[in-house]
Amino acid sequence: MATVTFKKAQRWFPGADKPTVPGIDLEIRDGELMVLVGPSGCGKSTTLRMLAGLEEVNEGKIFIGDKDVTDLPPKDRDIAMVFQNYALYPHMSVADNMGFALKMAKVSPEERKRRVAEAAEILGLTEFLDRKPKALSGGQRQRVAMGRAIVRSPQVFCMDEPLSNLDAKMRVHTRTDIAKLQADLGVTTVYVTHDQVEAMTMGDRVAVMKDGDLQQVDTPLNLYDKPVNLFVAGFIGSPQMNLIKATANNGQAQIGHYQVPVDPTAAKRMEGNITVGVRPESWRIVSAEDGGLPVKVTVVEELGSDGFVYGTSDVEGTPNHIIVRVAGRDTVHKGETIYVTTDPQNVHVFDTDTGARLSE
Amino acid sequence: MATVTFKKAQRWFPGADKPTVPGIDLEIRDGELMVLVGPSGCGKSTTLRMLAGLEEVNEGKIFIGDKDVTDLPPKDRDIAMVFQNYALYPHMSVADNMGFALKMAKVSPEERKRRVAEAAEILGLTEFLDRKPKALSGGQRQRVAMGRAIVRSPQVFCMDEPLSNLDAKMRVHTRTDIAKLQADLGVTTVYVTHDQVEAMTMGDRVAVMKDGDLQQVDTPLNLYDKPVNLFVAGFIGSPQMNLIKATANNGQAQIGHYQVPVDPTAAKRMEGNITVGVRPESWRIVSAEDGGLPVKVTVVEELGSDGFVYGTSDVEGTPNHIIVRVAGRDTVHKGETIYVTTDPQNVHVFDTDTGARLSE
Amino acid sequence: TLGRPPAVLVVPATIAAALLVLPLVALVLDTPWSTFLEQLGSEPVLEALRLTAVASGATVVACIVLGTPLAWLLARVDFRGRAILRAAVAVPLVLPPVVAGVALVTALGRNGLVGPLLRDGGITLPYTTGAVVIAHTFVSMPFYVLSVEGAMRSSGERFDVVAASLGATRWTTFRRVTLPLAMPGILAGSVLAWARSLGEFGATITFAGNYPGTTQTMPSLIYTTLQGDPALARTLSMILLLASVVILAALR
Amino acid sequence: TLGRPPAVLVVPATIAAALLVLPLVALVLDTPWSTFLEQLGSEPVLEALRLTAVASGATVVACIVLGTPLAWLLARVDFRGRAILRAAVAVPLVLPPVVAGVALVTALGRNGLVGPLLRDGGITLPYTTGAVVIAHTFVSMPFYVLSVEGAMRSSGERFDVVAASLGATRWTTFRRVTLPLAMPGILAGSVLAWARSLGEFGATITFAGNYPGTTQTMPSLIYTTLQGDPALARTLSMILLLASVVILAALR
Repeated sequence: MATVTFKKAQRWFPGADKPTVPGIDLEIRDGELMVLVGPSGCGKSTTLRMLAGLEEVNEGKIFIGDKDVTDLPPKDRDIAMVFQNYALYPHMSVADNMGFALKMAKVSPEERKRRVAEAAEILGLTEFLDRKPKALSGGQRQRVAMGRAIVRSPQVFCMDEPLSNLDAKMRVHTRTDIAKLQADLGVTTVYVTHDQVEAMTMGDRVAVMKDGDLQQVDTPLNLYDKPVNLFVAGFIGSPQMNLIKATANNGQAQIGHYQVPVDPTAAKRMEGNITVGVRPESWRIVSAEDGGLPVKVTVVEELGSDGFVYGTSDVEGTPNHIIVRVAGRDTVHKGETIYVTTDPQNVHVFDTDTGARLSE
Repeated sequence: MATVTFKKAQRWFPGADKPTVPGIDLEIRDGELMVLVGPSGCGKSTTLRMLAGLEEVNEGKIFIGDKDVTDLPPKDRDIAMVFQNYALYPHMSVADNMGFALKMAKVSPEERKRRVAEAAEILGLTEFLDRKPKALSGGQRQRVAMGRAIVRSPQVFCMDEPLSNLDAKMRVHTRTDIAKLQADLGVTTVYVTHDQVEAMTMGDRVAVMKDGDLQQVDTPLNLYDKPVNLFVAGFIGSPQMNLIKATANNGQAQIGHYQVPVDPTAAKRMEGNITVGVRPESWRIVSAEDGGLPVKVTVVEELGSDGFVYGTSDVEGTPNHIIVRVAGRDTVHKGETIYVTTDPQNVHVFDTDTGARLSE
Repeated sequence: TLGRPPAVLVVPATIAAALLVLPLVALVLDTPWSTFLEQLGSEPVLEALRLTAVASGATVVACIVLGTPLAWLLARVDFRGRAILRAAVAVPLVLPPVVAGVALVTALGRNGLVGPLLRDGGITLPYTTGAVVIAHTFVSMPFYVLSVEGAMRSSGERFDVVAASLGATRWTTFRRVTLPLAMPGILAGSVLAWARSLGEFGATITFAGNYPGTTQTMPSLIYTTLQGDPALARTLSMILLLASVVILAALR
Repeated sequence: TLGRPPAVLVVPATIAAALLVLPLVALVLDTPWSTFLEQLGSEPVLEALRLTAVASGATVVACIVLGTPLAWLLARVDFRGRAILRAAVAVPLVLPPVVAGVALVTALGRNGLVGPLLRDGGITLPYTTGAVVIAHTFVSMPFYVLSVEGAMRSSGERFDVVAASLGATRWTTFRRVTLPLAMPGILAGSVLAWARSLGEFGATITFAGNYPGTTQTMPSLIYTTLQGDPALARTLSMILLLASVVILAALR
């Protein structure tokens, strides 16, 4: 177990006109589960592969604990990888797959058997130890891949989208299993995903990446409550935060005739073109007289537990798509116009040009 | 536009030991969006392909309006299919793809151009008409596939998982677009998906299938509120309904020491082994003295808008996994034991052996 | 970045590479380049070149005209005996060329199975240019059919299904959808068939013989020339080696 | 259920199928089955059979021992000139066999590029069984290497990457992971190489000649026999046809 430190680590693929990862600075604490999240092509996998030794580091350094691993081959880094497609060895039994690292380390067969059995017990794989991977379900394969990594007792787990080959229900189930297991084992873990729900639910902290650069490294709830810029605001949360163009004038934010309530910090800082962000669950439906933002309802989605109202708010010729989460049933219908408002503490104000957060 | 009627339509693949669809009876109303949903292999796609004429009907009949189409080849059924992978013709421009059906129908080039332009306008594809499909994004391709079907002005749209090739965010966006478009056009639509969220949000009515048989055909909210059996109860809703084994005794349902509040109908009907279903959002957290069901918390997921508490309730030696949706933040922590209860109208009681619903 | 490749693998790999590359290098080095064009002017060489061009061209045309429908049938129509037919079509792929020649003689030769029938119709095949084309088509068509069938299968039936649901007949679907989508396979298959035809030796010499002007294609001429005039044989070989390189480039 | 296949496709497909199947059927029908085993007992036939077995066996061994490392190098190691080497390895696939023979003569013949070197070392190749094996290996190895390389590429580097991250050296990874996963490709490649070797005619007769007992393999014997004893030629052809069918079955 150890910390992981990236010091301006750069990866520039030969022949590319710019680096995939220009230079990442990131400290991961001992025992922490750090999630790297971002859209495809943002450099999150490349960053993980640099840590694992599968990609060259062109500049900068990477440390595991106090040890500089920048130029070590993968086999000497004391890490274990779990891949999206698991890459279980189809010609080996589950037990041999899980014991592979111990065999490489020349651990005695008895000791190997003991440690494999131990891990299989934790993962509920005991009865499958003699099977070949192809005789397992997707979820079981995923656990074997986890087991193969656990048995090594590495200093760091590197997980590259380990849930993306599972179906939706299995994914929900497995992500809680992995989070629990990681917390129990206390092994420092770097987890890569493109799915913000996984990032939110699993990470002790989450690093949001875009175009090779870190945008924000924070706890899931801080990312949700205080996104530092427009990208993070739009990326975290589903359905996505309503982001609406507005104009700032003497500490007032206007969307057409609707005056957005903003916090004092934002009121002081904002100027010219701003973007106002409100999460779907932060809207309140008010009556027309209360002067809310008018929204013409185009679709109402009833999920049973919640409802989402999709509509457009026609302001200054540019229609804004608005999503409102409603608790009750059958309260809003297609074609109606509803009026919504919110409270200052739920409004995120951003500078439209720089994307930077202006609210507190 | 027309109704669609399946009359004991059967599909038995040559060489299979049982029919994939033993005999389906289903009436779809004029202009309705009917979703067929179920796990993979439940026969939903086969049912759709029978309607489209891509699978032989071994017994029974299928009508579109009053016309018996059971033995007609696909080209004479006046339907249009939209596939999961779109199957756009890579060697044709977007305009030629969309106009393909009109060309087959020997519509004049001017008329063809007009109708393609019209559909492109609706779908926001006007500027892409001269491009080849490979120059489009996933979402745009999906819309071209929709456009190719719309231009035909068929009596029935047949859609086979048209969103499953899109990423999560795009999918949320596109499903509201399709639902809106279908409502505007008013064309009877049969929509196949394995995703219960799509089914809930898009269907006027939803037909839940399992092993080739219809389980329940109802509106989304009725499926959510009154599932007719254990399968539907577990399939609809995410995270899934808590289904807990219990024993009925003189109108009382017991889970260990916890007495589940049940409605009078269920109280009268239930007997012996029953299964009690409670949706995650229907639990209330109460104090230990109030005699709720004790749940030991293993994982807390904070999604920002909601939180989910995962835990186990150890009853009679068999641990039940319990999921509770909580509104507040930071109220429940890993390792704690919380007590939860609910109200009779939120409790679904099922016969464990037959799976049938016993509640009202 | 997985580490240096071990010598126990690099050494045999180098030997293998040398074995495959060295003869080609030797041929290029030893070709009499100074008299290259001059040598090509002689009558038998020109005749062989012409015959090779005609035979391989006719072979490719035969493959396209006859092989495309066969590939479609194998890829798209579910009929009894399809598996057997597909296997039978593949047999000439692994059949020794000389055996292919013997089989052709047995079927179409003067005393063969249908040879007398053809003769009664006024057609004599053996030892004619027609025999060369048939021999080439027999050995080349399987490459073409498997390539096109593969392309049609990989593009998948879903494109056809969409066309049918949009009102197209089967023939229209073939012309407007299946054929354009299989075009890469058709091109690759044609190049493969042409390559196979260009180098054909065993089946041709067995079934059609080695007569200058009617059945002596380039490989037969090279074989004939090697003992008497090795320099000319190398020149002619060089031409076919260049053609092979062009073919490989076209296949990429 | 998309409708009946149109005649305009079925008719040419039938002609193509007939052209490919008829000669095989004729060969089966015209083989003198009553004297089949008896004919196999003659000395030249036994010698040719023995030589074919030895040459094709040695070829397969050479392919496995030398070709597997080459395939690994092409699939897994990123070195300068890899693309060129991969193209060069594929050349013998499309090279006419006679040209392969000429290239081998030019490289290894008495007056060839390295022939004198070999002779100084006491090795004479042309017109020996060794020459047969080298000719067969030259034309067969590309099939083997491409098959194994394809298998190694399709199983993908991720298996190797996992092994490396679990502490395995490159050689251990090759033995324990890469090789077992490529086994289907190794088997298929061996069968392909064996098939190619079994039917080899052009390169062998050009480079090694056609001497009973030392270089006369089955195809050469069949070619030699056809004029004088067509019945025997058909019997021998039938053996190779059966071998081809077995090979095709093994490849499925």
